[in-house]
Amino acid sequence: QTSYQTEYKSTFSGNITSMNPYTTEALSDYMFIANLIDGLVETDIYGRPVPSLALSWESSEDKSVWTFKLRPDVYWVDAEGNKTEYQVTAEDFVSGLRYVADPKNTASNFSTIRGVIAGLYDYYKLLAAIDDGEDKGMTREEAERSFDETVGVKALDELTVQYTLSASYPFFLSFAQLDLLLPVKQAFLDQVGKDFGTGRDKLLYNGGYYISQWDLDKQLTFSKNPHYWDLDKLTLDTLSWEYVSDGVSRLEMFQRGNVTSTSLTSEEVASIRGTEWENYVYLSEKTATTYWFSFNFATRNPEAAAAMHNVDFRKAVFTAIDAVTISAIWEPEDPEFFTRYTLLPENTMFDPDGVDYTDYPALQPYKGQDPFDEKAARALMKNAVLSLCEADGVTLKGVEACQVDMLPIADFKVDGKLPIDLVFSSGSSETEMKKAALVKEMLETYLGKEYINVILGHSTSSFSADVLDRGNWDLYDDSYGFRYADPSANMNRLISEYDITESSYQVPEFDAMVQEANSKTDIKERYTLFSQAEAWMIREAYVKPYMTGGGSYNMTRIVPFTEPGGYFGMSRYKMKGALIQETPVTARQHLELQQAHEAQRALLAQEP
Amino acid sequence: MQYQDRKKIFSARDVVVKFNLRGKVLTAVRKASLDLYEGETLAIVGESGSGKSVFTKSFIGMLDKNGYMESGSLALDGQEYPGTQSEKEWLNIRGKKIAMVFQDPMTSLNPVKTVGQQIREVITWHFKTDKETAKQEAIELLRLVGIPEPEQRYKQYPHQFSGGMRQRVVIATAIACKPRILICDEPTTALDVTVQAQILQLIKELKDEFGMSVIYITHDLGVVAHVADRVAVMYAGQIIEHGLANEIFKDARHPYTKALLLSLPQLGEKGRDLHAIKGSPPNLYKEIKGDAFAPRNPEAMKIDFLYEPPMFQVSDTHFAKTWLLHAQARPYTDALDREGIKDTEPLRSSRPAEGKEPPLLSVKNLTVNYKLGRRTFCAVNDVSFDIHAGETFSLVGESGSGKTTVGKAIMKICHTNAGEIWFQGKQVNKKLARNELAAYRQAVQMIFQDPMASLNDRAKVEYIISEGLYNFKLFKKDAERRQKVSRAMESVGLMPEYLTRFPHEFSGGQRQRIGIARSLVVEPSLVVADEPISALDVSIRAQVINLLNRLKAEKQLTYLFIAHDLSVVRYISDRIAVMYKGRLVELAEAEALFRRPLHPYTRALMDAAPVPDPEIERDKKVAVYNPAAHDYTREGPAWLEAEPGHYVRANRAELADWLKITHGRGAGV
Amino acid sequence: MKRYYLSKLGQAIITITLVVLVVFALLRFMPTAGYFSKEQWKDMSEPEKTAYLRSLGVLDPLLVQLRRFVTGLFSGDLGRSIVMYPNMPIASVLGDKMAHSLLLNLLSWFFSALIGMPLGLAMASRKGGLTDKLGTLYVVIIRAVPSIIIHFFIQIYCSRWLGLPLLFYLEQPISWILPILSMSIGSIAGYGVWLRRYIVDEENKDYIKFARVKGLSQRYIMWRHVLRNAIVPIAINLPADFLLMLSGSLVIESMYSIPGTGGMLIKSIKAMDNPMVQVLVLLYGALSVFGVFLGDVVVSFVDPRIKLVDSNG
Amino acid sequence: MDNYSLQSPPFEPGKDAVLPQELFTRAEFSEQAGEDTGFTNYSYWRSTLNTFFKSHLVKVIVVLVALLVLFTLLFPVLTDKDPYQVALSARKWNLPPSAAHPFGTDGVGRDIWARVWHGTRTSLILAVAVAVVEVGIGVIIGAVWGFYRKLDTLMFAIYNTLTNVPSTIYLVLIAYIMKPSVFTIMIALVATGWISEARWFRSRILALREADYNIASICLMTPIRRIISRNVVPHLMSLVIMSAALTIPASIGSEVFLSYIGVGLPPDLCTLGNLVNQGRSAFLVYPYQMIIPTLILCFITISFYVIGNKFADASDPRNHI
Ligand SMILES: Nc1ncnc2c1ncn2[C@@H]1O[C@H](COP(=O)(O)OP(=O)(O)OP(=O)(O)O)[C@@H](O)[C@H]1O
Ligand SMILES: Nc1ncnc2c1ncn2[C@@H]1O[C@H](COP(=O)(O)OP(=O)(O)OP(=O)(O)O)[C@@H](O)[C@H]1O
Ligand SMILES: [Mg+2]
Ligand SMILES: [Mg+2]
Repeated sequence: QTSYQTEYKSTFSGNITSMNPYTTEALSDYMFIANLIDGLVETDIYGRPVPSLALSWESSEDKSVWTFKLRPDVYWVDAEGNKTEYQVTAEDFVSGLRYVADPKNTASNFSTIRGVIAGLYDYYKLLAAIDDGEDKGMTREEAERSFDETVGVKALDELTVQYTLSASYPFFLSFAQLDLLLPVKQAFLDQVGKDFGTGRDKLLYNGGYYISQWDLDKQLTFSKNPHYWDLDKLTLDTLSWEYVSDGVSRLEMFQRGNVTSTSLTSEEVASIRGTEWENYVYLSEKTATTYWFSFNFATRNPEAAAAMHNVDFRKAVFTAIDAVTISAIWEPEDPEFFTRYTLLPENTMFDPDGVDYTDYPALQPYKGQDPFDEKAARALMKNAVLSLCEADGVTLKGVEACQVDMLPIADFKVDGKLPIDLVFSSGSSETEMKKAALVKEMLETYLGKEYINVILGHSTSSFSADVLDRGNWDLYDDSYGFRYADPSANMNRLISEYDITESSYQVPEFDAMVQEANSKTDIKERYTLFSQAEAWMIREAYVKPYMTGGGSYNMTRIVPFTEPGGYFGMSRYKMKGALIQETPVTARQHLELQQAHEAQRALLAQEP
Repeated sequence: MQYQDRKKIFSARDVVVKFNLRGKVLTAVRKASLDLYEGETLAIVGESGSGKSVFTKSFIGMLDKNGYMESGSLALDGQEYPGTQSEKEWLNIRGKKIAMVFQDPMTSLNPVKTVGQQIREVITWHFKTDKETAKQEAIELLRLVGIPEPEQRYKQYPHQFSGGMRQRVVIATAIACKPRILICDEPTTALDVTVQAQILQLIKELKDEFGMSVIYITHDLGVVAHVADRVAVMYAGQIIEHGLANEIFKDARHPYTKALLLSLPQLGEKGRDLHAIKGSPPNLYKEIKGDAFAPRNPEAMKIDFLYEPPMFQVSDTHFAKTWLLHAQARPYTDALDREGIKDTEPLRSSRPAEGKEPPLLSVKNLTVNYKLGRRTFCAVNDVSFDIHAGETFSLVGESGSGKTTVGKAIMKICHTNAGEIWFQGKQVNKKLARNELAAYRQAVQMIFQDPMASLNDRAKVEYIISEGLYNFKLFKKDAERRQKVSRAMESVGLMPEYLTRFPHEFSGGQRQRIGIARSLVVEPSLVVADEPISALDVSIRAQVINLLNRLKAEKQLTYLFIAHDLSVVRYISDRIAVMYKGRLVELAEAEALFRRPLHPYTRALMDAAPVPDPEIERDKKVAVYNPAAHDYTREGPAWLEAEPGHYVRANRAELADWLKITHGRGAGV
Repeated sequence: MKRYYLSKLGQAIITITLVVLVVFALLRFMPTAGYFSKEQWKDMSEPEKTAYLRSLGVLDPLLVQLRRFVTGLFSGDLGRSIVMYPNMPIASVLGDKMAHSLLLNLLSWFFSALIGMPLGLAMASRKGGLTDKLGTLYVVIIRAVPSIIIHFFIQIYCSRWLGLPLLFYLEQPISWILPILSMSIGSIAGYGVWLRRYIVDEENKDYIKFARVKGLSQRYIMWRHVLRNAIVPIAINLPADFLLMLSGSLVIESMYSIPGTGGMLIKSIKAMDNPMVQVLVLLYGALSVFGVFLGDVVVSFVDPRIKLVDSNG
Repeated sequence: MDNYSLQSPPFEPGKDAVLPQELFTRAEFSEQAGEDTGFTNYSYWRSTLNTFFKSHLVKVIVVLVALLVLFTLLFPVLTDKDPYQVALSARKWNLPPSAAHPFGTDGVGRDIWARVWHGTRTSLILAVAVAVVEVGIGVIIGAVWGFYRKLDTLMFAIYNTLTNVPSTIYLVLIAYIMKPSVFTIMIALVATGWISEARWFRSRILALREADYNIASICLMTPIRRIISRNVVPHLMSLVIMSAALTIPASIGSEVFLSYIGVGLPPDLCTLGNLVNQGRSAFLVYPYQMIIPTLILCFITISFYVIGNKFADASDPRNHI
């Protein structure tokens, strides 16, 4: 039999901000938390929910009340790997949510669940208002005490926890894997106070590992938790991360055997071409994140504002964007690999018949169909110009010449005539700037410089402050992760009211469609309605999805598909069951294992 | 003693020293030769830049890196040593056989090592003596050079010593290895006259004690008369005349030496111009043809412009390098003798009308304090005097006595802490209105000490002279300004063509004259001249003094003349005030003061001033002024009138004593 | 003397207070939107945003914030980081990091003095010679080429040619070589060129000429007279150099992944981690002011002329 | 004075003892000639320039820099190559140097030749502007500061504060207030640099201020303004030139550093700093993308550094006699 290594070695860049499970931001933080603390449910290697701390669960008829039975005899361990007096109980899950619900604790991702659990958001707003000094007729203590009655979480007994939801959520199990629903021991929390999660002894562990070493900004080592409930499945003894700030050295480190796996930039891939290392490079799976373009309907740039309300103009712009060329920045060899023309990811949601959401008929014209078309774009642009301009063909209707102040990213004059000035805002990382340069070139080449003039605005410090807060953009490039297994995860965020893109658009048709879709508990029905809404959004050119997230060149020594799978929650970051081989995985090996894995999954999907 | 009988211990022959300077070659010493006899003091005199330092430095291989001895030979005790030795070989000569003392005692000692260490290291280095013995020797040396409490002083750092003391330490270091020859390169220029006299005395004593020969470099003929057995005169890189001190002073043959001696203000007669040497010393970059002095010598012969004269022998010990000594020059010299020394022109007198009119400037109880860190230092302390229109009023005193500060206070470029200054009936040391200030500034002008520093090198002479005209708007049309400027140039003896030149193209004397033109073009009535000649070469001092005197008469000026050199002061001034540590100690008519100096400080100052006459100087004893000698316990000092117009700071008792001592005493000169 | 120390201390405190106040005020000009990442900004509702800002302590009035900072300082509490290391006590974060920076800087300082000083000496004593020319070439390149480029090449090529680790590990002294080399390469040039300059300056002084006239050898003069004086101006800066080592080196520490303090300031400014910025500014300000002060003290030992009296500029 | 022809042989005593008697008569005396013996036609600037250009290295560098400056300034006129022209076909990206693209193309097909020269141009203009403004302000403020003792307290407070506040703070703030641009970065660099220049010039001016010629000007009631402009600043001219020359490599270095930490400059602008930093990430695969701008940058910085130092040597009054 092949022998496997028992140590996982990796790197991190940027600083590890905190080990507080509720305030994690970066993906790397999930990697840590997931291996330190278990939640109710996790996923198997195919991404299916399986019991973790919850042994079993049931839901009410309308899927709005969920009750979890906990595994007995699980204890929290401390930073030395010793079992503490604290057992994992139902109350710990209540404490977790109570922690999250307190605005003082600034839990990240709160938005994901704030509307899901009954009473949670109201409770949050109540405390926030009190903190703001508003008179709500009670003290903060009184308000805090109201948690048990008002928020939909309850410890029914020591090992039973029940969540009451604000509506029907058939897919609540994917919420149950979120960081926000992790348990915490109140007694410990009270003891460490503000220090919670700031040091290895400022945290209790119930997951596969505990932090055995933490040198700030240098080294992080996890050791196997000897009291873990699923000890047999832990194939690795230690997980360690080392701080590396420069991309160049990470590849070198992999080659020297200092890290278990690494991702590579396309330049790095080119640099090892022709060496033995070439054989190990494979493209990692795409993630559920989708990139899209959207407009700012509330822009201060009058030319763009006028043009934007013209659907032909929007379509022209979106048709002129060549997604394949853009993704060539990452993957010059096989750029099509990354393209995605639907808002929601494929291969993530299946209806009971095993049909992929993106294969629903409404999305047929879009999935896999590159909308880029030079000629069509030009024609659309001409159409748009016809209706946008006065008879002279250059003066835009109702647009005054003025100075547009989009400082600190741009500052320019518009003359109210063609070409239409359009500000494209982006960050200042190298790839973002390359992308921006390409987009500008595409729009101006394919639509014609006489019609459009793209002004690039790069935010160098904080995108939120430079661009979002001030509305300093006409067009920008946005991306979203996908947090739970239902189309609503993204569609709900696109309605006029929610306006996650900050686009300030009014799309009553879409709003209505989404509202209707939300009301359905039947998955097929839901999917049909959501897919129609999505198609509408794309057709009316409010958003243009064009690329997937994730998916990068990788080299690894981890045998593929030995770790938990799935697209949501924390489980997929667990190293439970991972096998690490001596030599890097070859692309061939990867491909074979992938095919086997997919075949197996398809098979399992057929099972009732 | 017959000089020929003395042993010759050192000789330099035909030394040529050149410097590479920014791509050009400068010849600093041109075939200079020199002999040194055992036990003698040889003084080398010559003005700044004549090559005295470079010549002597070449004896011990101390030329700057860009300099080299091109030819010539050096011999010590009859043994020749080439001038281009390796650094290592020089070490056997330096310190041990030939030692040298530099001009500035302030910078000659390493500031971070104790005085003792610096003396001791020479001894241990050369004789490998053990530390303890060397230390004892060093202390002994300190005692020898007259440093009190040498054991304590041994452990102190140079900055804890005064200038004179430091020079003593330097001398102690130099003689630590009992060298055969001690070269003193202007060791007293940076010191006060009173201290200078002491150092000269010390060198004399040490010479006898150690049996050394001393080469003494100076440009001060008075000092020469004091120390020298033999004198060598240097001009433009050559020794042009040398001989025993008496021979040089009484029977100089080279026209330059003669002119130099004649031009000394000590010999000047009040009311007459001094004998001045015209022109300025030559530029060493250029090739010098013939006799270097010829262009400045109105009596030069044609041959002087053509051929360099050889060294002619006058007596056994007296040599001079001038064609005048050539046999064929006899007729010419005879003719010159018949002409005799031309008398200088008499000056138009501008003696003020005595006492009637109110004084032009009146200083009353002036006090100026400077802040030094947290302490205040009183630079001028309760000084009062009047200056009458048309007179030359001099202020003398040692360095640091506050003379310049008084001048600055009058010029309103320095604050006053107490007292009043009145000018033409108006108090001026307060805030003046703009037009009042302008009127005052125009009426009172200043002439500075250092001609190198007092002209802005980046402006043309024309601008420099016009500056005042612009500021006081003294012209209507530009042509008028130009005319005034040209006239000013002419009045100081410079050609108006020079107006477009920059100051650095002029020699020191010329620059000083430009400075004078700048001050006088605005037609002031009072001129404060702060040591206007002390930074000038000896050969051109007389020019400037004459110029000042002449302009005074022409333009009805009044001078406040600041100096530390009594000889000049006596010649130039009507009244003299003596300053000591911020206070006036004596004030009198010039002649009265010299006839009967009362205050012991004044007397010390007069004694210390060297006189260019070896006979007087040779056995002069210098009295040192000791401020502790006053007995002010019973009665404090006051400003007393000893004789009409002769004031002195004293109490009654001591004044009576002084009057007794000085009764009938004649002037020193 | 005591008065002198006190007045210097007073000046230092005033300077630092001014600096801290200025920085404090400047930081509050930053738009609060900068505290949100793009995702947070979009995901968070208004009450969430407000709550977040409140928890960071940036919504309070300026004076309240200032008082909090100052009272914290006086009770010995440097506060907690808000963005970079949320809730971590700044003192403990900096403590660990400074140890790293100090270790490497000390070594590199030692190393550069060890090489730089003899280099300067060699250049000065063979002025105009080959050593001098090569040394000058080195100095010119180090001074003129932006250091980032130099460090980059050192990391890439030296690690390859010498087979040295690419990153820094505390346990592996061999991995210290490259960072120390990078850090020293500039200061070697610094020490070399300054020492050379000072030696040459000293050599032109009269007392050196006088020492030569005394017949002492060039070597003796160099060691016993020139060096002692030439060191004085270098000694003035030593304490400040030494103290500022605690501030680490941005580029090198980031290249070799050294968990030091280098770049902390820049990162925390960009992250708008106000408490962190304030503490760092306070610290660095205090270090440099104190360093200058110590420099005066050191020099008063080396140079007997200097008694500690007031002097400005 | 040359009444006698130069052809006459030099006299050697002894060789021929009898000389024409005519020579032993009085020569014509001219006071003018006497004055002129001391005349040197030395000029500070001429002497400085002579020494400066004595070195062949300097000659070569000055010529090369002049050519470079001329070329980069004229570059937009000489060619219409657009440094921002992106290629829409991925096949034109990252091309190695060729005839069409002498320095190759970058990650989105922009011509590195054009980018490099535009970058050099921008960086040079920036550096020169910073040098001129910074040194200009430094001289003026330094002069005023030097002449008015009363300003000491204020200026030292400003100096201490400015030098103790890390410049990054201003940079980030300025970047918030203003659009990142060459102008912004210039302001930022000047904002942090002027005070040191001012202090440096102040110390020079303190030495000059007490000079007698300034006191003479005060006695003649020359206004301070004119004393500064006519007496003081001309003496500082060589220092001004030197520190301007030395500020140029420093500014370019700062620009590289600032673009490294990503502050101040528009990140898509062609400047040497941006080009070098962008080239860095691709260095292993496409080394030319970094090496070419780096070489040019090093050439410029080294040249100006050498020019500054050589000029400092040549103009140092201590080397003039
Ligand atoms: N290192 C040097 N480089 C170039 N020229 C020099 C150097 N040292 C001296 N000179 C020149 O050599 C000439 C003679 O100088 P030297 O110092 O011997 O004059 P001096 O007679 O001693 O004058 P002083 O009375 O001013 O000391 C001067 O013109 C001077 O400029
Ligand atoms: N600006 C100043 N600050 C502090 N002390 C000063 C200042 N100017 C002069 N002094 C001191 O005041 C005293 C008198 O100086 P002043 O220049 O008036 O003397 P002086 O008689 O002209 O001397 P010298 O003959 O050397 O020119 C000196 O001890 C000097 O050190
Ligand atoms: Mg001399
Ligand atoms: Mg004086």
